[in-house]
Amino acid sequence: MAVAAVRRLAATAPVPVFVARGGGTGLLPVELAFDARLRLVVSPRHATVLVAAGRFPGPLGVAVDRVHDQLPAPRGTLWWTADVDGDRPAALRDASVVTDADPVGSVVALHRDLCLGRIRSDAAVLADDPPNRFEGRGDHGQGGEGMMGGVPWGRPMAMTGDDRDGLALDRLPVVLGPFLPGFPNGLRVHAVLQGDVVQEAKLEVLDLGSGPRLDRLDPAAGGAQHDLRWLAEALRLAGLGALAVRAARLARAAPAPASRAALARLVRRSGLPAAWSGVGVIDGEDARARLVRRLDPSAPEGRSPGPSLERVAEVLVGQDWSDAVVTICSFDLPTDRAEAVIEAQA
Amino acid sequence: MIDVSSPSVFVHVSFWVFAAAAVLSGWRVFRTDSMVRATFLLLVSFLNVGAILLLLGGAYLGVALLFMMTVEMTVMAIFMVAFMMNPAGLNPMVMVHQPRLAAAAGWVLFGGGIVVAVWGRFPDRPLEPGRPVIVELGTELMGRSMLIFESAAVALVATMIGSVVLSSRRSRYGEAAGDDGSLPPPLDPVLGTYPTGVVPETSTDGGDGHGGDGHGGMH
Amino acid sequence: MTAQAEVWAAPLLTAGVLAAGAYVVAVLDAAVAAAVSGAGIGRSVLAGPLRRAALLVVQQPSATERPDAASWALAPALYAGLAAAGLAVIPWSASFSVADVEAGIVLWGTVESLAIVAIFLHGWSANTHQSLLAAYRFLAAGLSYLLLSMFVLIAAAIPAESLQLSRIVESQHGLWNVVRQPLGLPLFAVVALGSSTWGPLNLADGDDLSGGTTADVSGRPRLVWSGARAAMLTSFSAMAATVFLGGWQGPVLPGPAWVVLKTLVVLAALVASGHLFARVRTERFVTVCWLVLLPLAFLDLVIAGVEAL
Amino acid sequence: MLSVLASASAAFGSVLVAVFLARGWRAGKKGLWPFRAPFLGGGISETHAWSRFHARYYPMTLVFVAFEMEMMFMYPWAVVFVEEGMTAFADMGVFLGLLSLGILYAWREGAFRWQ
Repeated sequence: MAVAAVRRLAATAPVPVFVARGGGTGLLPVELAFDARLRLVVSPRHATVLVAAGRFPGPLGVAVDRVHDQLPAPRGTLWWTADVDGDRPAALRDASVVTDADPVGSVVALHRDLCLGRIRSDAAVLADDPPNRFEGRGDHGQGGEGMMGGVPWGRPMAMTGDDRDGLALDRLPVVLGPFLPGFPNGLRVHAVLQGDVVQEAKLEVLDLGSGPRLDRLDPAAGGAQHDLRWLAEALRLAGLGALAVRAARLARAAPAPASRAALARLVRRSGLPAAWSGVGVIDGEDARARLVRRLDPSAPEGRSPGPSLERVAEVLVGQDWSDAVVTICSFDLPTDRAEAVIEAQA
Repeated sequence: MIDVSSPSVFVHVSFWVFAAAAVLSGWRVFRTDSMVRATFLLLVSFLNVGAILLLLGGAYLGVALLFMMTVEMTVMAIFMVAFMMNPAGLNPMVMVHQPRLAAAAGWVLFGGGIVVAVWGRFPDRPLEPGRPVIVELGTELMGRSMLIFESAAVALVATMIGSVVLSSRRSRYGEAAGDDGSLPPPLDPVLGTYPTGVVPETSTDGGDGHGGDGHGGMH
Repeated sequence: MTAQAEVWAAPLLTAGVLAAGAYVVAVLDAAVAAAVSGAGIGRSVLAGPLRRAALLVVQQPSATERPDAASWALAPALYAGLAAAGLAVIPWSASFSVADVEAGIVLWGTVESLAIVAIFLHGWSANTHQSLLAAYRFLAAGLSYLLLSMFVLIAAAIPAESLQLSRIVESQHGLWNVVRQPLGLPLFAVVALGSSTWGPLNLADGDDLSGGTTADVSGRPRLVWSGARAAMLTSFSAMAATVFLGGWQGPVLPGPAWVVLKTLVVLAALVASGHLFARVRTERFVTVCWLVLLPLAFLDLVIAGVEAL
Repeated sequence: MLSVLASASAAFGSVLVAVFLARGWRAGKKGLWPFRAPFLGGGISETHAWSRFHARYYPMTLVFVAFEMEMMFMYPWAVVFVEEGMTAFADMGVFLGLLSLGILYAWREGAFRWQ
């Protein structure tokens, strides 16, 4: 009785959605933040619905499978794509498909059905195996000898490496992305972290496929629209969720210059430019400069081609991971954009 | 706040609860295999001792102990995790060095404590309730103990400077080592993927690959 | 109130105030967010927090490969308990407070430092990368802002000649500390935001680390954690109202009503700052804290000292 | 006494409530391996996150501990400030001067920067 009441209440909650952006969507899904019936969340652990937007060929599909299996029950998946004949990773095999411009209604319905128990929560798609075999070998089943040996609970422990301050502490090799906040579509970072600082970094763009696109920008307003979407993503990264919603709203329609200027004023007053100053400097330009350029409605923002991935990787080395994320976000790396923007840049 | 001269049943019960918790958590410090857990179990032990001080009427001393120990154990956790092998107890290990000697020393000290507790003579001068102990402490610090107080301040500044000298990068290597914040760290050819159980020989100034003191024994 | 009734009423009162406070924080947060985003404040701000809480109740709690399960479960509980312990030292009127202890502001300092432990443990115990990074960067900020709090509270204790909060309120008769020591309240607001990891100082649960210490937390544990954060913000607002805004003192209305009103004003300001100011960078915050805010706290103490002489 | 007891029980009570709510963790501790993997945005980690973590701000924490010890003298000092008058004021001057010295030195040595 009480449980049923709680479930009914939960069914009416704004739907926490985790969006995985694949190929052929650009930054379009950022605009979902505009709708009050949804809440875009930054971790699959906080979501009930996984919206996989775009194409997911090869390794990108594997990444979607991983994220899919990390959603807590009740969970459901929606494939939002213009290309239903494309690669369909395991996580999307039973997902309902949305091809129109507005998936919100389907998301809300899916959430409601999940909460009320009308449909079953998605099953896992990956095999239930630890990352490494470990049980049964070694003194304690850790799969090796000694205090640092073996692969306790399926993973080895990190090992030491030198650092510039003369200490030799643990280095963590990690593969981050592509579905992290602030990351452009398909970008993946192979990093070695020591503490919070990036010691080594390699950037890679996963195959985003080709075919029809979801995001068709108005070629006239194309640049501005894309910049507002980028701004929404950047503001969310900086903890300014409400301003991000505001930017997402403006991105949905060709905005009046006055409302863009009002947003720019709020962003300047938030201290975000100051917080980003000195971060990710390439060619004498820091993240602050890149942000300020996009805030100005009159300037031809973001038209310069981004730096090469190798140069970005160089800048990441020596930064702490939070700053590295800001750096990656600030460049708006052209991994997957609407043709309108790319033409405007050319 | 607390009538120490005639403690109520609450005070008696609380004392035994806190005392038992202090001893238990102190014991667990040496039985856990995670550095973070060990540190914070030690903190729990200290917190219970602080609570006992409060029961004894040490209004300032008790709370000050809680405050101090909390931040100090937090800082200790940073260092314990940084320098101890197997910092989170992912593999089992024992937390004691030289267990026989430690056990013997422990029993001797415990016996000494018992002797003092049973045969020692304790002062019996309970404070009357409501005495302004904090004001008296302040007056003492401003009066007779001013010199002690000020020299403590000097000693602590020396501590601050000393700790910076010992720990900061620039102090250790001077300007010659460069102070560029983003100086790339020395690279290791392999992405940290050493075969499990193998200690990489990367030793330079910072001690050997597994953090100098090689804490704990193999289980 | 009889002694026996007090024993049972006090915890209920504390828990009730905190639960109400957490709800109010969620509503205020939604309202400010709606206003800033330009969506307009609708009726949904009142029911929204309950719906989201309900969703977290039915959601499966997450797991990681090898968490420190006990610490992971206990950290939110400890955090909530600390919010309650902090609230307990706040005097509601000239005659009533749950625990008006002699060393009140030192006890408050203990609450702040234990809150640092709780937040660190919450991030540490999951054994996942982003929460670990968040825990450590929070610790750097936490160990920096803690000193500010000690200075501004000591400054407030000077005119009161006591560490007891009721005496500090009495000392503000006629002139509130917010006027007498103008630097105190803004500096304490920094500590409040840090200790609740809120808004510009949300280093522990920031979106740039996929939710930081909550990156791998779902279901009821996340509900407890979010509730505890809001409760902590409430306790801090009540403390700010007591130490800097004259606590129960005010005309016409009874004392507790003034405490609640002033607490709400501080709460609204703190919550609004969360939507108007960007998150600080850890390293820059630490530098600013030690080199700018700490000297300001010295100055606050000197002002309080000169004023008291 | 009663008030202390009450506050302790208030704290303890809320802890109990919270523990009850957090009980879900026990149930969630066992899950499928893919569910339990750390969230890295679809990426993977070769090792456990727990490690000998290089907290680069450690010189700052040492300065903090020394600083904080000194601060504990200031609470009783504040209580008698009005009573003692100029003595206490001069004392504070010495105190803050010494502390500033320590901070300035630490700053010169870069104890508050780590990148």
